[in-house]
Amino acid sequence: MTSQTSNARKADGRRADESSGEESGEKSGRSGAQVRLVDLRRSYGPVRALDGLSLDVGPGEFVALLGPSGCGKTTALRALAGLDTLDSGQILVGDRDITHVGANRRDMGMVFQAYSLFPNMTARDNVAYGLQLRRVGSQERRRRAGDLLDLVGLSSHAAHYPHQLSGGQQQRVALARALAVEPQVLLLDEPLSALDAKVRSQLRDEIRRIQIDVGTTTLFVTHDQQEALGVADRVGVIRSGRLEQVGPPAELYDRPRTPFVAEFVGLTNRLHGTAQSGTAEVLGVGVPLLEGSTGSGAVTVFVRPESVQVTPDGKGNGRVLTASFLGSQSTVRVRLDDDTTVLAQVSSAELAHLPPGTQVRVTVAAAPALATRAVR
Amino acid sequence: MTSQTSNARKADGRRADESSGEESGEKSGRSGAQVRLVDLRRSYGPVRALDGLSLDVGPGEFVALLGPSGCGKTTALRALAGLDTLDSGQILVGDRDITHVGANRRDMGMVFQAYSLFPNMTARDNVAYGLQLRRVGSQERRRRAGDLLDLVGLSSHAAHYPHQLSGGQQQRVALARALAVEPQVLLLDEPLSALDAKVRSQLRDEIRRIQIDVGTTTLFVTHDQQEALGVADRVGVIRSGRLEQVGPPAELYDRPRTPFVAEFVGLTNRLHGTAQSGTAEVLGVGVPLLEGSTGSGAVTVFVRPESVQVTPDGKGNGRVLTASFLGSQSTVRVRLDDDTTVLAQVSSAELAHLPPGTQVRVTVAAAPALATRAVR
Amino acid sequence: MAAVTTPGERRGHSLVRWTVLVAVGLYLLLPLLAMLEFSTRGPDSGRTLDAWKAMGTDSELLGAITVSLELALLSVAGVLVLLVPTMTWVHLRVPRLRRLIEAVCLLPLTIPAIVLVVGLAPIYAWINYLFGNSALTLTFVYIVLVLPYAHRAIDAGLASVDIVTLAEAARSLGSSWTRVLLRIVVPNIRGAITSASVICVALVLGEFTISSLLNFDTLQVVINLLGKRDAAVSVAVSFAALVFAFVLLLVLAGASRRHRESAPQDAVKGSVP
Amino acid sequence: MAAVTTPGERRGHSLVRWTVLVAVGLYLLLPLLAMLEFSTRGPDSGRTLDAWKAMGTDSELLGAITVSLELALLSVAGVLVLLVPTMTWVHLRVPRLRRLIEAVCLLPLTIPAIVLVVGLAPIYAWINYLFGNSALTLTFVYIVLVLPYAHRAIDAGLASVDIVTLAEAARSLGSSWTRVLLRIVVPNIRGAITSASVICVALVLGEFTISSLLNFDTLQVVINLLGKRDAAVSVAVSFAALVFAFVLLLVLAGASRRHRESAPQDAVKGSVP
Repeated sequence: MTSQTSNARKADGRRADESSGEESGEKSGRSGAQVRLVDLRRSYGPVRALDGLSLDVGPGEFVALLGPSGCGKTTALRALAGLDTLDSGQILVGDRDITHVGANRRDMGMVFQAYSLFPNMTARDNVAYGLQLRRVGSQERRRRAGDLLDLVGLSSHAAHYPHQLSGGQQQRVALARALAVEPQVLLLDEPLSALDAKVRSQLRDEIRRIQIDVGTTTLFVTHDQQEALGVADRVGVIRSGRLEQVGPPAELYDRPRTPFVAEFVGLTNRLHGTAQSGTAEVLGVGVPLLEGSTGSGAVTVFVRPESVQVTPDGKGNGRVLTASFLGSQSTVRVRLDDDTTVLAQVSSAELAHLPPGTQVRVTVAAAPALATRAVR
Repeated sequence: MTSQTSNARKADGRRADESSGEESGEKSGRSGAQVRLVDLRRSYGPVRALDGLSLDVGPGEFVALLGPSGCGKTTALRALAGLDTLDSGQILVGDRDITHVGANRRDMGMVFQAYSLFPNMTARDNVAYGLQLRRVGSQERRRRAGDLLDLVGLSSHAAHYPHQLSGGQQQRVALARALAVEPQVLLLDEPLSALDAKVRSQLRDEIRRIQIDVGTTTLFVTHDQQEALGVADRVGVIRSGRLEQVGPPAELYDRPRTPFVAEFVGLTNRLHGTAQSGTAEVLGVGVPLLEGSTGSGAVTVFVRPESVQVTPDGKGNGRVLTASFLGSQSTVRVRLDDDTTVLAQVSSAELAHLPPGTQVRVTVAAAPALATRAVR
Repeated sequence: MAAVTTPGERRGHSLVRWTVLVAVGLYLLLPLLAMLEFSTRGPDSGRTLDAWKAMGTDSELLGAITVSLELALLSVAGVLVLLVPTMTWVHLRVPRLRRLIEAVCLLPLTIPAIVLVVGLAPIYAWINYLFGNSALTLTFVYIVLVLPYAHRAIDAGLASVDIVTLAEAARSLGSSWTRVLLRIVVPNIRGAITSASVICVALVLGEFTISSLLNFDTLQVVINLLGKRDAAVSVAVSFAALVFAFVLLLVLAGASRRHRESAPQDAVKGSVP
Repeated sequence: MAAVTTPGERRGHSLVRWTVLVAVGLYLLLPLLAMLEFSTRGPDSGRTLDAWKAMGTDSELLGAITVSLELALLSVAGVLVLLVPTMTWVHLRVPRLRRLIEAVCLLPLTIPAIVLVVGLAPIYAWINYLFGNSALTLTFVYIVLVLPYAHRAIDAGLASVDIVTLAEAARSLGSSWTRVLLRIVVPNIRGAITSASVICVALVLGEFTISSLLNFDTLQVVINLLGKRDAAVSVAVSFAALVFAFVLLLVLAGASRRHRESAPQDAVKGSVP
């Protein structure tokens, strides 16, 4: 992963050269800082929002913190920004301990969920605000604000006020504003959650492109696993104030270490099986088990929809409940004879043969899966 | 499509028998009504919310109205419910013209976007409210409210107040409440838009399952194309108060008739090409053109991400901007040498070879596509 | 702000906070303390509760209390019957009239009492002719005076629940407009109705200028008369009225604090149920 | 409700709507009309503008107008300096104190003027000793009286923008708390500050009881005195003050109507840009 990251930053240098010549020297100088969160703890009354969270983020790395609401991911980000207080723990950026530094002297750029632009200022003045506080001259301010609006593709909207911008445009300006002060760390607190699905996925890719461009170390908090997987170098899954698993997207998806990760990252079916010496028999197929699985006895096996195979069969072991066309891929939900419901991914061509009510045979692929002791 | 629908309803009869024996007679009696919207018009000042919208919905059919916000889809639904007034046009349910009937005598069940449960009543009382208005006895009311809460899987929450329920649970209760009065038509006004992505897709499939069960004619308004495609028998794309195209999900996706439909339903790339006698040359590949395409000259061709092929190639015609792992499938965004940006769907295995900055060769599959006269 | 608050900083914050609170508190409480002191002044700079004891025995005073309470109840009933259906209707059916209704209801705020009285005098000549010269006819003026506060409270109530959607849901289930008002709207703005009532009662019990100038013997008028005979008793009654009003305020605060339980999160599960 | 409104139904709705409006309007306007009628009453049941002409020449009246306007300005300044930083601070840093601040600020609503005066008398003995016996010392009482309204307005202002997020954004960009207050909060609640000021001015110009009982010659007191000498002039002045207050109300309505332009929708495009 580190090699990919440094590749990315090399590519960045090149891209910057192409797009805005005179800025390039500045930009390549701006390399990301290392961030270390050490054993962060924070309680609100009886609730432990952070319960010993530790995380290292490499220079220039893009890490997503993923978890359900209330898991502590936002508290961690806000503590890093200095907007929330900690009970104990340490925050290091580069070699500097900033645990006791005020939010206005932390040198971080933050993008909030929504509506964080100053309504009384134009887009340009919003972007320039941080520079003004740093006593940058008005000519220079104007120029740099212009460059950053250009970077987010909004140079033509510099004179617009926030209420004249769409949600997606507002978040672009917020991103430009956060980057204008050339922060050591960029913090993104669910910046896409208030947007429409299509704008969301477009802006997600754009944030990633810009981050590769400028090379700032970035933390991205989200509750949406698609977003986290699609954008980050590494994803940390947080649960009840602790890090449950951290790793590159593909690793989390293919080799989840706990049932929580298996269910929270991607869609998963819970199927009954019987385990023996590293293999579980599920629907008549032997499935190799991942590290951390329960090795013997009755188990619940976590199987991805794309590992479930469904074929029409009058003597099959299930019946289609619903069939959903989703474009390039589709899904069917099947009720098995033992009353469990299974979600399977099928090609849209197969879908035509699987209308609701069809009797089908369901099997699984022999892809490695996680298993835990069966509950019932 | 009609055959699939009637299949679905046959399946329904069977399912109802299995699940709640004594109710089944009643349920199969409750077949959906035919709905006809004829040339609906409605202006708000200079804005034409409905501009001659006509639509026929078959008995028991599930039709989704899809469009961007402000396109008139909600106005159409509300006019059908009697909650908005029309300037002209006619609404027929079964053989009855209800254009001039009050909202409280239309016999429709409606589920709203959110927060429509009566906060001062329990879930059971909410579901029973419509029955109470119809002077159903209190014993019978209680029984039927219980049956419907059972149908949406919330029988254990009957005594809860709305503020004690999650968003998804509230919408389930709202669905039960709408179905309790055994309406001729079920209207769903963006019922999932306030929910989290995962709850949304679960509830979407559940709504479909229940609709197949009870067989009520259903109109579903949404701005989310995934939702519309995944749940409906037919989807109507609405733009500026008119129906742009209506058809089964796969037809809209594979054979869009206008650029608007191509771009609004599913993700689409706009690529430059040259058309001649029903074929367009795009990135060196001959792509057959769909009906309604511009047949000759410089054209813009609308190509799905899954029809774009990307392979690493040091002498290729593009460079990877961002790579997004999305689980079973992934996407890369590539900037071509002519500065257009292309989104391609790739398998997650290929993704490892396509980090940002990689030089790649981009080609397209020869799947039929829509083309329009190039703008620039 | 530091991420980990040091004890010194915490102390600093508390200091600022408490200074502000104490300053504001003193500013408002000093008059009350002065009243308490005055009403318990005995002869030879001693303390006595004579003034407080006298309160229960003065028949004129008791009569005034009765009249003021009756006035309070009538005003509450009147203002609710006037505002709740009107505002609900405007809210649901003609939202563009909301601004107008608000402006009309705020008007009395800017009309000084003396102006009202001068303008009302001729009207009260008729009213007294029609209804007799009862203090209860003050109800009409008090309803006007209470309008701004009652409007605010009910408007906030209507805004706090999505009354439009609730009404539409009830309509589509077959409910008539009357049922929508009584079964859906009223139960869900109960807190706001309580607020409006409490403010109304407090204002009516405290009103002096108009009843005095129109020569009706309401509580405050009698307190003032008493004040000329026995200042200590007058201040004691005022203090009692104030405490009563304060209790009402607490009721109001309590009413608006209801319904605070938090809703559960959607269970986040990737697995198929 | 029919889906297509028939002309008859439309007429029905308008009728209900206009009946309600006219009834409420009459209820509030009758006093005003009575005033206008009274102030232009001439000898022999004719009409005259003498009372209106007399307004500009009475030096006592002009002096009272000056004093009342000065009081209004001082009260506005005082209440803003007291409330804006305090409420901002509470909003941003100690939200759990919001209820307390609200309760404290609402208190004056329930304290009748007469009670205030009785309690204030001893305090005013000191104040007059310290600041001299100027009517401007009334500012202190007026600030208390205005608190509930000013609090409402500023609270609504702070609630209408997400001041917490804006302040956090400014802080993370390097802004000090003072700058947050002056550069971020104040410009974004300008409408609310205008409302608070206008209500404050209207209330000060209309206040009678306290200034009368404390023997200060403010506008309403002089109007009342005039009324005993020449009722017509008194009513004319009242009417003028009322119109002035009404204009202020319109300013308030206008201020709260700003920033109403609609934001554009996100371009809905499936194509890659």
